[in-house]
Amino acid sequence: MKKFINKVDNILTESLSGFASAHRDLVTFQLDPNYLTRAQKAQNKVAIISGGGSGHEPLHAGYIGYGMLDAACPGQVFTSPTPDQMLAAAESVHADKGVLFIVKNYAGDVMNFEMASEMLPFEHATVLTSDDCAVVNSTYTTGRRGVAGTVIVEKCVGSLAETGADLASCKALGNKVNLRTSSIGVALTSCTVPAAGRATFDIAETELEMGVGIHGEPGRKREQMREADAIVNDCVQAIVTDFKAKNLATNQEALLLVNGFGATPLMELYLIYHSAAKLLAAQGICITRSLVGNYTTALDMAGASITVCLLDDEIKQHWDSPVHTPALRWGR
Amino acid sequence: MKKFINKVDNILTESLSGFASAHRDLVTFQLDPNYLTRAQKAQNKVAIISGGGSGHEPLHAGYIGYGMLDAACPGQVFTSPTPDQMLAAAESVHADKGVLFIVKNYAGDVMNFEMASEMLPFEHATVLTSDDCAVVNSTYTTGRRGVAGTVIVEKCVGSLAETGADLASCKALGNKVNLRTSSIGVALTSCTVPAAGRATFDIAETELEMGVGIHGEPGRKREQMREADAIVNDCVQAIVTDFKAKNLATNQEALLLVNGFGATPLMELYLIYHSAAKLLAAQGICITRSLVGNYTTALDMAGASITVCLLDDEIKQHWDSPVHTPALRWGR
Amino acid sequence: MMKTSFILSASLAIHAAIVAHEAEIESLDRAIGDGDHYINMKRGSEVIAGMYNELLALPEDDVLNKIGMKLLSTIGGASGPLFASFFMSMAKVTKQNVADTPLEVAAAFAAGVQAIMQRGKAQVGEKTMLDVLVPVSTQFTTLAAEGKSSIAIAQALKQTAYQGLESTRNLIATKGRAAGLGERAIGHLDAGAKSCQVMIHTVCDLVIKGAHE
Amino acid sequence: MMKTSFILSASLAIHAAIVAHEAEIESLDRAIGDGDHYINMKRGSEVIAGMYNELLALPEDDVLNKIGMKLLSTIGGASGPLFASFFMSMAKVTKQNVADTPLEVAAAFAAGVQAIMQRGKAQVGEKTMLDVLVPVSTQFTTLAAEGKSSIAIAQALKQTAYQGLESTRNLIATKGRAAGLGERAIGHLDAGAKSCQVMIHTVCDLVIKGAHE
Ligand SMILES: Nc1ncnc2c1ncn2[C@@H]1O[C@H](COP(=O)(O)OP(=O)(O)O)[C@@H](O)[C@H]1O
Ligand SMILES: Nc1ncnc2c1ncn2[C@@H]1O[C@H](COP(=O)(O)OP(=O)(O)O)[C@@H](O)[C@H]1O
Ligand SMILES: [Mg+2]
Ligand SMILES: [Mg+2]
Ligand SMILES: [Mg+2]
Ligand SMILES: [Mg+2]
Repeated sequence: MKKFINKVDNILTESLSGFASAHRDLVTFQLDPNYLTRAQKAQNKVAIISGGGSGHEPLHAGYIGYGMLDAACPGQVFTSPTPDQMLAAAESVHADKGVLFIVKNYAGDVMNFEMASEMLPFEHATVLTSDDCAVVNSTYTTGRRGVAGTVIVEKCVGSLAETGADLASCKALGNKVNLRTSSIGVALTSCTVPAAGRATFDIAETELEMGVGIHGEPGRKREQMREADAIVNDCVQAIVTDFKAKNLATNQEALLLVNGFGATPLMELYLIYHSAAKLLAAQGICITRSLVGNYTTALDMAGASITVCLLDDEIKQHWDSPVHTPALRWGR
Repeated sequence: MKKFINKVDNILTESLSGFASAHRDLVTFQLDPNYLTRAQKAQNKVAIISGGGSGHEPLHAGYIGYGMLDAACPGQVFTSPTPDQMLAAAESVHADKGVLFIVKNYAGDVMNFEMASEMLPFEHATVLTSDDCAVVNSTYTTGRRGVAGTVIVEKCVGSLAETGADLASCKALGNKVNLRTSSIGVALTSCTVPAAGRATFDIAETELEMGVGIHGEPGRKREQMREADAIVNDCVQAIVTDFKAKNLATNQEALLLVNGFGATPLMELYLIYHSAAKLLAAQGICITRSLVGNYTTALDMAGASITVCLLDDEIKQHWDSPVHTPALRWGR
Repeated sequence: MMKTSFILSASLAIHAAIVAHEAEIESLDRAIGDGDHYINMKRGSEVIAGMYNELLALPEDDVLNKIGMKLLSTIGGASGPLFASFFMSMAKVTKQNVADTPLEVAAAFAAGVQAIMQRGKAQVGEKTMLDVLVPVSTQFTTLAAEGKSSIAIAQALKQTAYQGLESTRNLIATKGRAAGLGERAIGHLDAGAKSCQVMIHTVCDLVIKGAHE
Repeated sequence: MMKTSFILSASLAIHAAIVAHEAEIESLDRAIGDGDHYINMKRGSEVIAGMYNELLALPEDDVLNKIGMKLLSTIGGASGPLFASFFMSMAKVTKQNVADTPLEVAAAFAAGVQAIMQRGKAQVGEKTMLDVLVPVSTQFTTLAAEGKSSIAIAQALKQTAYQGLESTRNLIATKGRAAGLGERAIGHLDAGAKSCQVMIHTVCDLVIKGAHE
């Protein structure tokens, strides 16, 4: 394992300190329990809080700021944060209109946010994101995982909250965006968790992992490496099948997010975008909003995920509205 | 080599097509000769054009748009573009106030832009960027290389051009920013040029390359891998020494750019930022502007560079001014 | 039986045992999870071991509750809230009824396991720590009700824990991260089940050793 | 001597020779450059080979100039403008004075090399293609002035090109990408020098073969 680190135990605090210092106009970092908030507390709005294991940067702390999150709770690498972090963050950003937690659907995240919610002394609600369509047999399991689509949920809900909307409306929009969003990921290499010091899985030069999450868990299937169009086609089919299974009409406008897992260059991400947009168009899905880059990563994994969000007027409005965070910024 | 590609020969056009389609509100892509321009031609300003080998994305096409470039000419991977691209781009974006080429100082780029300049039928000038302080013995060579500092030059010159300033002023500001900017890079792994199909150099788990450029060329020195603070300290010392050699006072405000080469996660880049800001402060350099992320990459190389730009009021003004490009956006 | 001093000795022994099993626990979560379970268990058990002096003078239920609260804010992940719920629930039962006899301890343990099931919404057979904890709890209660000695119970439970662990090998996971893997999880033991087996083994050994002294 | 048909045969032979030397050329630029020199040479020589029919009926100077222009817009990198300048400059000399005798060809070649030196602002000894081209050019002129036969000249130049290539091995680079490497460049041949040696070798063989036919 070769990484820019000092002591493994200090990675998080050193990195978060650097983050907070580089973006001190936007965010403030509190240590022990760890959480980050906007530098200027927002008033008269639902407080939007997210969190999860670290290693997915810029998720979630990179999305703190106007039009998106009020606070984020970073856990250890790939490990859900703990309830005391969420309580402290909620206490700090709560502005009398309640607290909305945006939580990726993993056992650990769900349980920790649940325990925090049970202790929370004010109005609150939770949106669970579950956009990963890789795990098909979902009745079998605790449900699908939340992956890169979470960024779209956070953007839209954050935008609505900024208008002064109430907690129930924010939650409803979050659920709607989540329902209309479907993702699938492909890994070409494993990532290396710093504390483990070695790759989570081994993979040959001729193989890929189809349907991976964002934690270096093996995917649904080990497959042969093949050309980009063939890989992307399988991803697009999985997404379209998922929309159909949810009875969502696919002949409509959509947002296409091509997300890098951390070690895949932009050149390849745009090539994937090119391929995906073409294949989606052939299915009647017309891409009118785009995001390409590293938005929900898995440390140093080479790979990418494709996310499609079926737009409607409300989602478009909240996607387009101004946002000003370290990792997503437009309109101001 | 595992990459998301179809045919090696088509990578560039497929990727650039994806890029242009994802950002069609901002850029337009012309094929054969290849160049990209703003989607809406700007009037009454010096046309700012850059270009260079591909593989450094988002450099340069990602910086096309309001407040930065008017056009960019992408060459083959790590290979300078050709004069016909530059001529066609200049022809397309020229708006009667002349053309300024911003060129990274490499033999190939310099000669190709030079030949284009010799054929250009209108007023033009060139700013050569040479911020890389790794090659110490510079009298020996054709001069230092242009690396990530180029982004700062493009941002500031682009901002000035937007005010209607003339060619000479734009060139002068570019030269000033370049003079006051110093960079050095460290690679932990090689990159893999797609057409070559294998890593440009081999490197052990216990080694790093100090003073690399952005093309997978070996650096100045193969060194032992060590903790981040020690690596960053050597980088900061090289930069400070460089400023002193240029007779630049270092007890002033500066911009700190921590740039990833493509495969290094944000978590590590922010850790480097944390370390660098501290070490620079100890040298009297106070960081008041920051940029952390993949801004000038070397395909899929793991590694990072540190760039410091000594600010003055003019540079600050042009760094802070609004910019709206695919890869850099603020203020609008 | 479950005195503060015993709980604290157990916490030290558990920390040592977790560290001793680093390679096994780590590789299991790496194979079908996300590779952090060992680190999580180490972080948790280390912090509790470090509370030794602070807890020494406190009553049993307080000790258990403080352990639960501390694990909740230390471990994170899936195992954090689960182990926290275990201890906090044991504490509640112990407060109402000091756990002195094996039957009382078994009841407290059962309450802890119940809390894990509720928090995780899981059952036996889903390839989780419950595949160790539930059979151990059932047998604990049975043997204690039959009036078996602590030492006999401890010996039996080591065996049961091991069988529970082995039972996870051929299961498809339907809870936790391995649930995304479908059939690929078959053939691998569950990491959380492994650390539970290690902890139960360790505590049972402590009981056996204590009874012999 | 330098008829259009010869130039075009040479362009086909050069393309084949470059491809045949892929591994050597590629690994040299990978060792102390950026690894693209083979790809650049292949792209350039392939495009020129493909212009065969289009160029066949044109006069020599036109052919040379068209080759130069095409290389300029095809190769890129450092070698693109250098080889382009070489051919465009040869074309100019050839236009003024059709290169028929060895001396005339040597003069055109010298003008080409001169153009490379001007464009690249480089001299012999900087670890570039010039370490092959300059001694070859000098000797070409000398031998032609001495009235040596084409075949004798070709045989000698192959040797000189090879020596020039070898001379780059122990140099520190002061031009091109390897200039960033300092002493680390020592021990490696220059990639551009290698492809020039290969091309000169190929063209000389063609001359020798043609003279024997
Ligand atoms: N819903 C659940 N109920 C019971 N145990 C669970 C549940 N989900 C996960 N586990 C247990 O937690 C273990 C994983 O813990 P850990 O690796 O620390 O957390 P994470 O899965 O968040 O990375 C699994 O091996 C499994 O035994
Ligand atoms: N200034 C120069 N003068 C002469 N030859 C040069 C000069 N700079 C580079 N070269 C030659 O060009 C070769 C590299 O060509 P190539 O790899 O195609 O371009 P790049 O260096 O831009 O990647 C070097 O090996 C060297 O022989
Ligand atoms: Mg985890
Ligand atoms: Mg090159
Ligand atoms: Mg885990
Ligand atoms: Mg090269």
